[in-house]
Amino acid sequence: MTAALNIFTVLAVSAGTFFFLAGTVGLLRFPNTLTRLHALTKADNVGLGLVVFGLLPLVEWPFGALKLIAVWLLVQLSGSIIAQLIAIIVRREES
Amino acid sequence: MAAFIFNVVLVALLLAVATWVITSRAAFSAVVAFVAYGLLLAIVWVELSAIDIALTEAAIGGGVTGMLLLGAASRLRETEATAVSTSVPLRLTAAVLCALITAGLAAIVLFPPNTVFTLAPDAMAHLLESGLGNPVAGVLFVYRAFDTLLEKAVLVLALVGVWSLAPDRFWGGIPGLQVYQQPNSVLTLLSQILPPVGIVVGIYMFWTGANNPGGAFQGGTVLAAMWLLVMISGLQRVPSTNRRALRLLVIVGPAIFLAIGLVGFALAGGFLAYPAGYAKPLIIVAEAALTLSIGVTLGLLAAGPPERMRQR
Amino acid sequence: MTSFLTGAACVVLAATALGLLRILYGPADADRMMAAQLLGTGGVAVLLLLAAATESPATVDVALMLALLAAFASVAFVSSGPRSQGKIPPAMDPR
Amino acid sequence: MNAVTLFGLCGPILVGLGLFGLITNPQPLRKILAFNLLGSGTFLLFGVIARRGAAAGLDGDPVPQALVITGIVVAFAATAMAIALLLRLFQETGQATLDPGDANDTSAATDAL
Repeated sequence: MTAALNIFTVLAVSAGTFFFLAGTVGLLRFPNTLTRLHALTKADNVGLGLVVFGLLPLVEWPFGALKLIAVWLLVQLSGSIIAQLIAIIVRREES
Repeated sequence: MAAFIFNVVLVALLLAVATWVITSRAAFSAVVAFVAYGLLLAIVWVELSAIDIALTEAAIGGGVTGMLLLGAASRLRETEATAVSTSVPLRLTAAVLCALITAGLAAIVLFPPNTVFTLAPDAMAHLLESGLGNPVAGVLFVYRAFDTLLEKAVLVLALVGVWSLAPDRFWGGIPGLQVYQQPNSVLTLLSQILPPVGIVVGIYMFWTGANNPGGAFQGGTVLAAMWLLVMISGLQRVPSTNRRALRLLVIVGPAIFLAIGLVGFALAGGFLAYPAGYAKPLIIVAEAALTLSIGVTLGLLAAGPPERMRQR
Repeated sequence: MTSFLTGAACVVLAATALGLLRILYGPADADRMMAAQLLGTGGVAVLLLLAAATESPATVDVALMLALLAAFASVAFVSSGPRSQGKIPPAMDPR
Repeated sequence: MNAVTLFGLCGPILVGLGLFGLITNPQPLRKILAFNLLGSGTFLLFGVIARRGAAAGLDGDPVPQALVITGIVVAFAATAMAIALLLRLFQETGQATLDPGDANDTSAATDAL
């Protein structure tokens, strides 16, 4: 059981790390500001989400786990709203 | 081994970002780098097992200072071009001087005195009497309570200083906080959802601070940030600085702390001494009031001096 | 497991920090801000991984703090008026 | 070399960098940034000293740690004050420079930092 959970953690955290890498590559390589914003949101949502998901078996149940999920939801909320606000600014400056 | 590689990467990044803060041409770029620097520094404090400081740095360096500096950078943008850069000889002299100071300090780190000074056992002895579980909170409110009282006084004085920079005709007016110009935007949504969560986290920080890392300052900073968010999004108007309730909120924390300190003369034989058995409840009361005051004071410090009067 | 988590923290930190090159290159201020935003999310992930690696639950509180306040600088950025490409006359505002 | 020494060497470098920026950078806003960098380098040195003083079952000496928290608060208050001064200088003179040759109001300029 523990071994299975450990494999789950390793897989999920590795996948999350991959999305962070992908987000950075996108932020550095994509041609314009709006596409770069798109890359950023992937790291925000999926990357952190997978890392949190992978860490869930390691923390104390239920409060430790709830705290982790709360952290993820907070980043989700503010990340998506900030992305919209930045997009509004980029659109305005392009027009 | 993995931990050491992590630390090397962390330090390399910290120094790279710090160099960019100093050498960047554009002020905006330097300020964004400074925000990133604050985030990295919070991780450094975690690695030095100083979680209390990491919390403070995350709240201040990553959040409120960044906001203050970004606002200033965008207001001062047009003045950047006129700045005259310093001459090469002066730069070289300064570089040599700074390298010498760095070398001197590094020597102290590399060749420390053989006797290790520590006040930890002393602080722990006082901690047991107070009933607190967090040693840093114990130092702040028992062992060096006078320092903490003075620090709160400094915050109030800084606020008075910032307010007094207003032109005479705006004394007691509305701080010049930059408000987001488009009402009913998605920012409104953020400032409707985030503050309730933030207030819970702020109270949690203050409450857990008695036994775990956290405390009045960290909690107060979260409250300040949430208040600023509500004001920036236009959900709540920026209050006039001559409002009596506002000024009362600024001083209630330091005043209660001072009162508890004075009561110590009568009941415990010294300033800021707590009567036996009552230390923890008294500290909690003082911290609760301080959390509120710190929140309001930091919010007002970030909002800046008054720049207009309330329209009637 | 500890080494794996610390290693993952190392990779996430290095990846998101590479994104900081956007602070150097810009070109728009929005790009610079996005790099800081990515480091904020990456920092949250790093702290959660470190908390799990060192089994210190208090470190999760630092991540919670960052999650709550990392968006704050970006909010200040979008609300602090016109930016690098010069002032936008009100008539050009899309709304 | 262990991690504590590594961070201990980081502190002095930050102090040096901050001091260099404080002396050579002409823009007051950048001087405020440099001053904060200098301060955080000092705090880091304190943190390393605290870590070395680990005793009584703690990971670090809580006294320097508490001093650093106080320091961060005071540094923030000073930064807020300095920025308010700088913005007021800009309002009064239309410039943000500490160079007496450039500003009309030299007394305000020299007081700004």
